[in-house]
Formats: sequence, structure tokens, C-alpha cells
Amino acid sequence: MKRARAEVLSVRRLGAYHAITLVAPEIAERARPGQFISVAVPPGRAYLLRRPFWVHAASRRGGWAGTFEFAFDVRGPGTAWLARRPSHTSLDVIGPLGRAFAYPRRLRTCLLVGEGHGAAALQFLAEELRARGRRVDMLIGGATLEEVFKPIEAKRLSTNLAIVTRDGSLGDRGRVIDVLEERAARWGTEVVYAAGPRDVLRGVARFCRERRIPAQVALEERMGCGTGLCFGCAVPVARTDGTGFDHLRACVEGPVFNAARIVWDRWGGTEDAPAAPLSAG
Amino acid sequence: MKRARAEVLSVRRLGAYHAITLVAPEIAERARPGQFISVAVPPGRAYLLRRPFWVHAASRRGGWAGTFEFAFDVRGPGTAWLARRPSHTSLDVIGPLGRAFAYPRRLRTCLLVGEGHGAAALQFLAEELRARGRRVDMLIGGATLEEVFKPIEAKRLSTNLAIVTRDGSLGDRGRVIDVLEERAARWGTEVVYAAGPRDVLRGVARFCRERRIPAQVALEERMGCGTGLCFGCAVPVARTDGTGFDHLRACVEGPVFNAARIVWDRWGGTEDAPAAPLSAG
Amino acid sequence: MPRPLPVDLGGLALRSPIVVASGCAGTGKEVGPLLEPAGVGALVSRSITLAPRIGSAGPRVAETPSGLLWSVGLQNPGVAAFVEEELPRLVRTGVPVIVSVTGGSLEEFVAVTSRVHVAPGVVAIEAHLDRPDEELDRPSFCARPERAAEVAGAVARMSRLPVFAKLPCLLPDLGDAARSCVRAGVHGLTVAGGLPAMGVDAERGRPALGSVAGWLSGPAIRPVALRAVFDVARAVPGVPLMGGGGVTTGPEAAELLLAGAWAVQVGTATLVDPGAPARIAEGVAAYLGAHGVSSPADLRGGLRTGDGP
Amino acid sequence: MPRPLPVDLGGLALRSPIVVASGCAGTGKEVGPLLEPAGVGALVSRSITLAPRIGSAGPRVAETPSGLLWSVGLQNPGVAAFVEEELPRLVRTGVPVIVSVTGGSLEEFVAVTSRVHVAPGVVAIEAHLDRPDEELDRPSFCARPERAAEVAGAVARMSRLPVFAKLPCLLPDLGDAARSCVRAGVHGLTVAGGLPAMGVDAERGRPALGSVAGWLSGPAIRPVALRAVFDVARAVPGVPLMGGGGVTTGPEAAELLLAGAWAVQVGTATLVDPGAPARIAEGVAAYLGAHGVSSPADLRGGLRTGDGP
Ligand SMILES: Cc1cc2nc3c(=O)[nH]c(=O)nc-3n(C[C@H](O)[C@H](O)[C@H](O)COP(=O)(O)OP(=O)(O)OC[C@H]3O[C@@H](n4cnc5c(N)ncnc54)[C@H](O)[C@@H]3O)c2cc1C
Ligand SMILES: Cc1cc2nc3c(=O)[nH]c(=O)nc-3n(C[C@H](O)[C@H](O)[C@H](O)COP(=O)(O)OP(=O)(O)OC[C@H]3O[C@@H](n4cnc5c(N)ncnc54)[C@H](O)[C@@H]3O)c2cc1C
Ligand SMILES: Cc1cc2nc3c(=O)[nH]c(=O)nc-3n(C[C@H](O)[C@H](O)[C@H](O)COP(=O)(O)O)c2cc1C
Ligand SMILES: Cc1cc2nc3c(=O)[nH]c(=O)nc-3n(C[C@H](O)[C@H](O)[C@H](O)COP(=O)(O)O)c2cc1C
Ligand code: FES
Ligand code: FES
Repeated sequence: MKRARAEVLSVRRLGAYHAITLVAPEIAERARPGQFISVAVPPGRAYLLRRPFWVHAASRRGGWAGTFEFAFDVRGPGTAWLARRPSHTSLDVIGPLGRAFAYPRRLRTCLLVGEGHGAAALQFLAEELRARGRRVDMLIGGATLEEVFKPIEAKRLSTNLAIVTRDGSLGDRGRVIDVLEERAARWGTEVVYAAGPRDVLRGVARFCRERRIPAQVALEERMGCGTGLCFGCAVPVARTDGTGFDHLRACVEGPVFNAARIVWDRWGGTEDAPAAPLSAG
Repeated sequence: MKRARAEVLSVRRLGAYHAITLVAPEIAERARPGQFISVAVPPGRAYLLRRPFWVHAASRRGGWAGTFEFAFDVRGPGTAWLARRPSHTSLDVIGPLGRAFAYPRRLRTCLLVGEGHGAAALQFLAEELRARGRRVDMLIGGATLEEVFKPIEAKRLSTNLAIVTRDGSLGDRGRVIDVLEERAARWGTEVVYAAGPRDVLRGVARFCRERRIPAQVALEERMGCGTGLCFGCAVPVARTDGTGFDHLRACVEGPVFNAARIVWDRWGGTEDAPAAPLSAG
Repeated sequence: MPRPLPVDLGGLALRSPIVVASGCAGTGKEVGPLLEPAGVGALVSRSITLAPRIGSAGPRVAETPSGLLWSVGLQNPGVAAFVEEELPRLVRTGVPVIVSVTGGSLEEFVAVTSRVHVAPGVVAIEAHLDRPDEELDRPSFCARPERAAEVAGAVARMSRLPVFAKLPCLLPDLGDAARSCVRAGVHGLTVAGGLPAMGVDAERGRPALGSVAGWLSGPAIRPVALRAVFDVARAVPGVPLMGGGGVTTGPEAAELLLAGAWAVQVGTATLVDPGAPARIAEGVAAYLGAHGVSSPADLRGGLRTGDGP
Repeated sequence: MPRPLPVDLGGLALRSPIVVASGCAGTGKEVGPLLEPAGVGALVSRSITLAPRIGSAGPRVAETPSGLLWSVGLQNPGVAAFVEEELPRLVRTGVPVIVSVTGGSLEEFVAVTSRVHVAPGVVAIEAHLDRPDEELDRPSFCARPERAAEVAGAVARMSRLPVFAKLPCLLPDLGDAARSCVRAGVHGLTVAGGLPAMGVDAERGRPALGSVAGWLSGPAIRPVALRAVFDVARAVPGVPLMGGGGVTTGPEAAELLLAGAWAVQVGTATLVDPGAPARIAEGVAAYLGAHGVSSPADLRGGLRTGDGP
């Protein structure tokens, strides 16, 4: 984990997302897929906490050596501020943070399942898996065409690709979970990696448990520090001895977890289905 | 008192100050010298309160009809934010607020004494006094040449002008209080108006009481609302029956007060001499 | 046109659930139409004592992170002048008036109430109890639930109008205090108020306020107010409850309603923007519309605290 | 080179007046050099109970205006595993370690203390008293000064190390509680801690935290912490006092020292920036230099509260 005042090389729009490239060799050289960075917000605001983002790409060699990239959708004040950063200003960044995805030792056919900005983490993983001679299939989704993260890049990175959108504006209509079973069967998936909202990860975990396919999920939980200091990012993970569960910290013991060990019923997550209507009492 | 979403016509530097011209006919038409306006700060910041500023100029006629101007020095986050406003954005402004200076009925020779940004309020007054056929003399000061507010304008507005700076970079070296006695005598001052830091106003009040010269001071006290709702801007003013004092609100019963009635020993004010060194216990 | 948002505080009908908090409504002649009376359910007067009080030395306000630190020292003209001059002006604003009564002794509370409850145009009384108890030499009437209840009960017995006991947001025994006040006969409760606080000007080595000690209000304290309202609503279900602390928008007011408030008081936000109470009421209406809820009362206490999403 | 800023807390010598607050220092293996140990006077461990605790359900944190709302539910491995695994790692960071002990009963406090005070590398004990009193079924040991003192006194008698009683910032009887704890034999006091609070997600009609109730920390609460430290410093002059709540800069730490703290705890700011404690210490040094004061102790309680400027 390093801290850097990183220069903003560029802020680009990518459909519904923004992508920021930063110059920070000490972070870029160390970052692996599934890890994240945290960005400090400006002083004088009514909000305080660093904002965590997946590392989407990191260049260790070549013309862009020492840079890395993250991508985000504008949700609230922090991401709105980031989206307006001019080039050549700097950001206070800590990273890389957390445990990366583990690469499979023997299994060769990998399926990467992502919805929304989660696909950003998976494309970094796809690069690394391919570099290790694994076959990469991808199943990515979003609410609309704009919310499918870098579909052309996904095409480039995968042997088989399926895209779904809720409104059918790109690929099949639906959610990634709806087509997972069929694609995994068709493509002979041996191992699954997933990133996305809670319900996607949970659906992936259920499917993989039933089929006894090993699965790793990169999850998002609200964070106080992102560095392991505060125990604010608890994820309930079953004990190996079967006596219940412990709360592990997403920021240091995660954010990548073995999907089979998460106690999904006890994990709130930060995001889920549309808000249920309110009713009194 | 009106509220306006006022368009920023321009933000200009004036020495150490910034001046903002706003389009707000409902405020510009009503504003009189000694009154102030309050500007809302942007949402999402760690600070909340409106910032109060003297009306420096208001155009009721001519090409600039419906505009008014205020000037400020950058002190903290609110004024720093204001100094960076681009033209054609808008500000949420309430005004005009408070009681204006009263014009003398019979007396003809007016001396306007100001230090720092207080001079902004006095130049508006000078215009109005001259329009009413009074003679205007001015005594203005600042720490340095840059902090003397619009000296050329002061020259234009006054029959006699004295400028003092603490470092002697413009006019005599010293503070306005140091030369008040001599100038008032030389110029035959009949009535005094003052605006500036606490010690200046207090010095003016003492001098005028001794000489039995009527004096009005426009003072600055921290404000919660600026509209009279909160009683946050208390100024101790002697009761006319001699039984003690009451706390009057600077924002509605002031900010212009009869100097002779302020109980100076009980008024903290917002500003005074440089911080005294600290010592324990 | 904003949709009407009537609420019924146990018989006290208000046209909007948004109420201007005590000490933030002026004396009736200041902001005029900027307050937008039609959107406001009621206003609470500054707290009134028996004799006039000149209040604290300045500075009386200072900014803190997302907060307002203040100490007015209960500046007020005393109940006689208030009833004669200020109250009629408040009534003429067209906003229903709740009078805040306070004192340093039980007798003072009762004496002030006796002058106020018969004055024309007053709809309710709020007893501001988080004040030094001069009789028993305690920092606050609220330091002991029994004492808060004793005073609130005496005010309630004196008054022909509904009485709300105003309790602070931070007491180890807040639920007890609420129950005791209700048993003592108050009509309802207000849970709101600044937190005890102070400021230091490190540059000058001096307190930020002339009175040294003061109170903290504004958005900074909203999470504390939410918790207090939630706890009191559970302690005394069915009792009219006004909550307040740091509310600046409609959804934030809805948070307090969900936590159990029947109406929401708005103080600091009114100082920043006299139109805030009416704007917040519109925001509540918009929130209700978006969530398919027909009245603020249907939101009340509707927080889903069960397990799971 | 930052100037050295040693402080002496009644015999407990620290190299800097800035201390990392309990629950914000991790387990000794997380941030490594980012904490900049040389600038930090001490760190307080998370609060340790007798048995392991899995802590609250998530979400455990939420942002509020200038504040952090949290509920960790005292997740900790229990004193045995703590002494064996976590404590040695904390000690190896090179920052002097104060262990925070807590419990639901007097016996639990004493039992935890008995295991901790003999462990190598610990310089002091902090008794976290603002916890539900399961024995007497009260919301907090601090609800009554006598009870806080009883527990703090028992910890102090058990320990061979200096014991600080940690009291919350908001109690009607805070001065009494401080005096009682000192009479009961504690070495010093910590006045800090989150304020009871909660959050509501109005969009979903749900509490913001899995545990519903939580605590508020960060800049929002600084004015409340200042007041509490000021009051306690006057109640028990001469007693070592750590203050904390919302400090993020050197001048803000100086505010607490002026109000009467001997050392300043930094929690939330450490979460945002692990280098904050060291940076704040440098800021204190710069402040002292600018004001011609030679040591933090010379600032202590130096607030000029007299009349006039
Ligand atoms: C490990 C990790 C990786 C992430 N990677 C990405 C990414 O690559 N791209 C992207 O767009 N978003 C990502 N997120 C979510 C992103 O951090 C939030 O959308 C962002 O912080 C929102 O900040 P805001 O001020 O715009 O919105 P607000 O909603 O105002 O944020 C308020 C608070 O809630 C937290 N928060 C809000 N949404 C989330 C969330 N989904 N997960 C965790 N905390 C949240 C914020 O950090 C902040 O503390 C990631 C979150 C985590 C935990
Ligand atoms: C009636 C009146 C008229 C004023 N006219 C002018 C003017 O024409 N030009 C100008 O430069 N300044 C003027 N001031 C002072 C100006 O309001 C402050 O400098 C400004 O609000 C500082 O805001 P900030 O965020 O930059 O600084 P900060 O110091 O961060 O302000 C923090 C808080 O303190 C208050 N405050 C700070 N300084 C003062 C002060 N001197 N008087 C009152 N409150 C203060 C602010 O309003 C704010 O609430 C006037 C003040 C008053 C009361
Ligand atoms: C300047 C000011 C003066 C106040 N005066 C009183 C008062 O006289 N009596 C009272 O009960 N509350 C008083 N309050 C407290 C408010 O009524 C309200 O309970 C508190 O400020 C919290 O709400 P807010 O955060 O919306 O301001 C005052 C608040 C402010 C800001
Ligand atoms: C995430 C978190 C966990 C905390 N855990 C504890 C704890 O276990 N024991 C304790 O005494 N205080 C705990 N605290 C309170 C801090 O020690 C500190 O007193 C409080 O947060 C106020 O300081 P701050 O505003 O600088 O954070 C915790 C605070 C936070 C933010
Ligand atoms: S966010 Fe603080 S420990 Fe993970
Ligand atoms: S600033 Fe609120 S009454 Fe004057």
C-alpha cells in the first residue's frame, strides 16, 4: 500500500462512465486485478471519506508505464467532483488496496461475470488471465447500452462474449444472472470470477455452489478507511470449522472473496434491487 | 428586503480586493449607503452561513441600471469561493439589509473615515452626500497600498482626502486614527461617518464624543442570519434612560449606529488588533 | 401548486408538518413574505422568561463544520412586553404560533405560562426544559427525568392549550424523561435543540463566543437528533412528537418522520434561508408523491428495522 | 525536521501529544509506514472484551455532514487472542500502546485488565465506560457518576499501569463523573468518543446502519468535544486529560490543548489519512512556533476567558 499525489493525465467519458488515468508508478507497478485504490475528497466539503474504486488497468511497461486507470459512474458528490477534475491537477490516492483475484492453477476456462462498473475490475483480470494462457469468456451487463462498460474492449479480451441489458438496447434483454446457466454450460466454464451489485454476486454464488464451480467475487461494501484500520467494511464469512461466521474486512481480507464462504443472508451490501415501496408501521 | 438569484456580471480585482457586480434590480433600486447584502454559499460545503457585504455601489439609472456592486478581501472559504465565481453564473442574494446611514439635515461638512474594506460602504455614501449638496472629506487607510480601497475613486469623490498606510507605501505612515484629530480640525468637520475594524470605530467614537461631533458608525458583527431572525449579531447600545444597555441586532437595528450610544467596552466585534501572544494559565 | 400536507398532532391541526424552531423565527416583523407562510405549519417563538433578559455578550455565533455554534442567552423582552408587542406581530404573520416558555424555577415556568396561554392567537405552548435549574442548582432541568416531568407537568396543568415538553437530544435517560413528562400530563414532546458545545479561536487563544459555552445546531447534529427522535418515539408511542435538528431538505425531514416524528422543526436552515421551511415542506410533498404515500402521518415511524433488505 | 513535542501525562511520557484514538488504529499490520510512527505519541487499541465478539451487522459506516456514523459493535478477538497475536504486532509498530478495555460488567472490565496490564509493551490502559451496563441494565456505565467511578476504580486497582477512564462528551453530570473517577483512583481521563446517533436512508425507508443505532465522530462533533474537555479540565485540574473528537489539523488540536487537554486523540482523521496524526503533530509544532510557546504543556488550559479582548 502506497500513498501518492498522483497527477491526473486524463478524464474521459466512456458511455455512462468516466475514466481517470493517473500517474503513480508506485501504485501502478504493484496493482493486480481485484485490488482497489482510494481517492481523497477535497477539503472544506461536508463529506470526508476517501472514495474506493477498482483498478481498471495498470501499465507497468511501455509508453504509459507508471500509470493506472479507474472508472466510475457519477453517484453523489464525490464522484461528481472527480468527473470534473481537470488534467494536470493531482489526486491524493492510496493503493493498491485489498487482496487480488487468485489465478487458477489448473483450470483453464474462465468466465468473468460483471454488471455495471464491476466490469472495470474484470477487464484488468481478463488481461492477466490471458497473459497466463487461460481462456477468458465474458458475460457483462448494464441497465442500458451506455451502462455496459467498454463492450468493444470486452470483445477484444474474450474468446466468447455475451452482453445483456435490462432494456435490450445492446445484446439480450435481461440481467447477467438470467443467462449465466446457459452460457456457462455452452462454454464449458471451469471457474467463475464476478464483480457487480449484491444480487448479481449472490446469484453467481448460488449457481456456482450448485454446479460445484469455484467462484471468486469482488464485492463492494461501505468503507470507513479502506486501509484496515476501522473494521467498518465487515463481510460475514463462514468459519472453516462450520461453527458460524466471522466478520472479515472487505478492504484487507477482501474485497475478493471465495463466493462459497460468504453468508449471503447476513450481508447487506451497498446496493440491491430498486427501493421497495414504503409503508407505515 | 428582497431575495434574488442574481447574475454575476463581473468579478474584478481591485488591489487587495475583489469586486463583484450583480444584476438584481429589486435590490439595486432599494439599496442605500450603510446597508448590506448577504450571499449564500454553495451547498455541500462544511460551512453554511450567508456572507454579509456592504453595498459598495448601486445603479438605479443609466446603462448599469439594476446592478449593484460589493467588494471584499479574501479571508476564508466563503470569500475564496466568491473570488472564483465566473461571470454569468448566479448568486443567491438577500438585500438590502439593515439600516442605512442617516444624512445630516443641517450640517454640511462631512468627514468619512474608513479603513480596509469599510471604505467600500463609504464611497457609496460619498456619492449620495454629494448628490445632496454636502461637502465630503475622506480619510482612508489600509495596511499597504494594495489595501487602500480605490484611492482614485476616493480622490474623485472628496473635497479633501487623506490616505494613510501602516507601512507608508501610500500617503502618511500610520492608521486613520492617528491623523483624525488633525484633519478634522483642519477641514472643519461637522459630522463623521466611519466604517472599519473595531479599533478604528472605537477611536472615532471617542474622538467625536470629546469634540461633540455627531458620528455614525457602520459596524461588522458576526451574523447567523442577517435578517433579524436569530439575535446572533448583538451590539450593546446604551438605553436612552441611562439605566444600562440593551443588545440590538446589527442586522436590523444596525449595522449603522450612533457612535455615542455604543457601549464599546462590552462590544467584542469581529476584528481587532493583531493577536496577543498566548501564555499559559 | 404544492399539495397540502395537513398533520394532526393529537388534535392540534397544522397545515404542514414543517415548523420553524424556537429562536429562529424573529419577532414577526423581519422577513415578511420571504418566510412563505402558506407552506409553514407553525412557528415557535423565542423562549420567553418572566423578566426581560439582555442575553449573552457577543460574539454570539460562530461557524463550525456543517454546524452553527450559538449562544443568545435567552435574550427576550419578558413575558409582559412579549404578550403586548411581539406576540400580536407574530400572530399577524399568518403562521400559527407556538410560544416557547422557560425559566430558572418551576414558578417562573408557571408564571410565564399563565400569561401566555390566554393570549389570542397562540395554538400551543412549548416548555424549553434544557435550562439551568436555579432552584436545585443543577446544570439542566433535564438532568433528572423526575424534575423535567415535575416542571412540564406544572406547565401542562396551568395551560388551557396543548403543551409540548422540549427535551434535548442527548440524555442517558431520554426515554425515561419522555415517559415521565407524558405521565405528568404533557400533550406532546419536542425532541430537538442544540448540543452543549463551545468554540476556540486558536489564533487569539480565546473562546469563539462571548459567553464561552454555547450550543451546536445545524446539519452536523442531524444524526444525533434522528437517534433521539427514534428512541423517544419508541418510548412513548402514540404521543405527538416534534423532532428537529439539522434538517435542510424534504428528504431529510422525511428521515425524521420515518424515525417517528409527527412534525419537524427547522431552525438553522431558516436562518440561512427564510424560505427554507416552505421549501422543505414542498420537498416532503415531492418525497411522498415519489413513494406513493398519501400523508406525512403514513410515513410516521415507518422505518423498516427488521433483518435483511 | 519536526521539533520534538514531548508531553508528560503525570509520569507517562509521550514523544508527541497526538494519540491515535481507540478503534482507529487497526491491528498493527495494516498501514505500516503510512502511520509515520515517529510523529505519534501513542495509539489506543480497539476496545477489548473477555470473549471474542463478531461485532455488528453491516453496513457499519455512513457519511453524515462533516461526520462519520459508525457501529462496529466492539468486534474483537477477545483478550486472550488479543494478548497473544494482536498486541505484539501493535507493539512492533514502534508506537507506544495504550490498551482499551471494556465489558458489560464490572467483573469483565477487571478480568480483561488483569490479562492486559502485565503484557509486554503496554504503557497504559484506557477503560471504555460508555457501554451498556448489563449488570444494572442501564444504557451506559456512565449514566450514573457513581457507577462509572466504581468500574473505573476497580480497573485502576487491578492495574499496575496508569489507567485513563474514557468518558463520553455528553453527560449532564460530566464534571461529577470525572471527579468521581479521579476519587476512585484513576490516573487520568479521556474525554472523547462518538455521540449516540443514527442514520436513515429515506430512499429505501431503512436505517443507514445494520445495527440501527450508531455513533457520530469526525469534525461535526468537535465543538461538543471542546466543551466537554473544557468542563472536565475545570472539574479536575491537575489530572492528566486526553481529549478528542473531530480533530483534523494542528490548530484544531491546539484548540483542545487550550481548552485543557494534555494530549489529543485523533480517530476519524486517521481513517481518512493514516498520516494525519503525524501531520497534526507537525501542525501543533508549527502553531507553537508561531505563537512563541515552547511546549504543548504551556498551552494547556491557556484559553483567555476573561472579559474583553
Ligand atoms: C472496493 C470498492 C470498489 C469500487 N469500485 C468502483 C468502481 O470501480 N467504479 C465505481 O463507479 N464505483 C466503485 N465503487 C463504488 C464507489 O466507491 C461509490 O460509488 C462512490 O464512493 C460514491 O461516492 P459519491 O460521493 O459519488 O456518492 P455517495 O453516495 O454520496 O457516497 C456516500 C458514501 O457512500 C459510499 N458509497 C456509496 N456507494 C457505494 C458503493 N456502491 N460501495 C461502497 N461504498 C459506497 C461512498 O464511498 C461514500 O462514503 C467501489 C466501491 C468499493 C467498496
Ligand atoms: C454588515 C457586514 C458587512 C460586511 N461587509 C464586508 C465588505 O464589504 N467586504 C468584506 O470584505 N467583508 C465584509 N464583511 C466581512 C465579511 O462578511 C467576512 O469577511 C466574510 O463573511 C468572511 O467569510 P469567509 O468564509 O471568507 O471567512 P471565514 O473567516 O471563514 O468566515 C467564517 C464566518 O465568520 C464570519 N465572519 C468572518 N469575518 C467576519 C467579519 N469581519 N464580520 C462579520 N462576520 C465575519 C463569516 O460570515 C462566517 O460566518 C462584512 C461583515 C458584516 C457583518
Ligand atoms: C440562534 C438560535 C437561537 C435559539 N434559541 C432557542 C430558544 O430560545 N429556545 C429554544 O428552545 N431553542 C432555541 N434554539 C434551538 C432551536 O429551536 C433548535 O431546537 C435547534 O437549533 C436544532 O435545530 P436546527 O439544527 O434545525 O437549528 C435556538 C437555535 C438557534 C440556532
Ligand atoms: C470506526 C470507529 C471505531 C471506534 N471504536 C472504538 C472502540 O472500540 N472503543 C472506543 O473507546 N472508542 C472507539 N471509537 C471512538 C474513537 O476512539 C473516538 O473517541 C471518536 O471517534 C471521536 O474522535 P474522532 O472524531 O477523532 O474520531 C471508534 C471510532 C470509530 C470512528
Ligand atoms: S474500511 Fe476500515 S477496515 Fe475496511
Ligand atoms: S444575524 Fe440573525 S438577528 Fe442579526
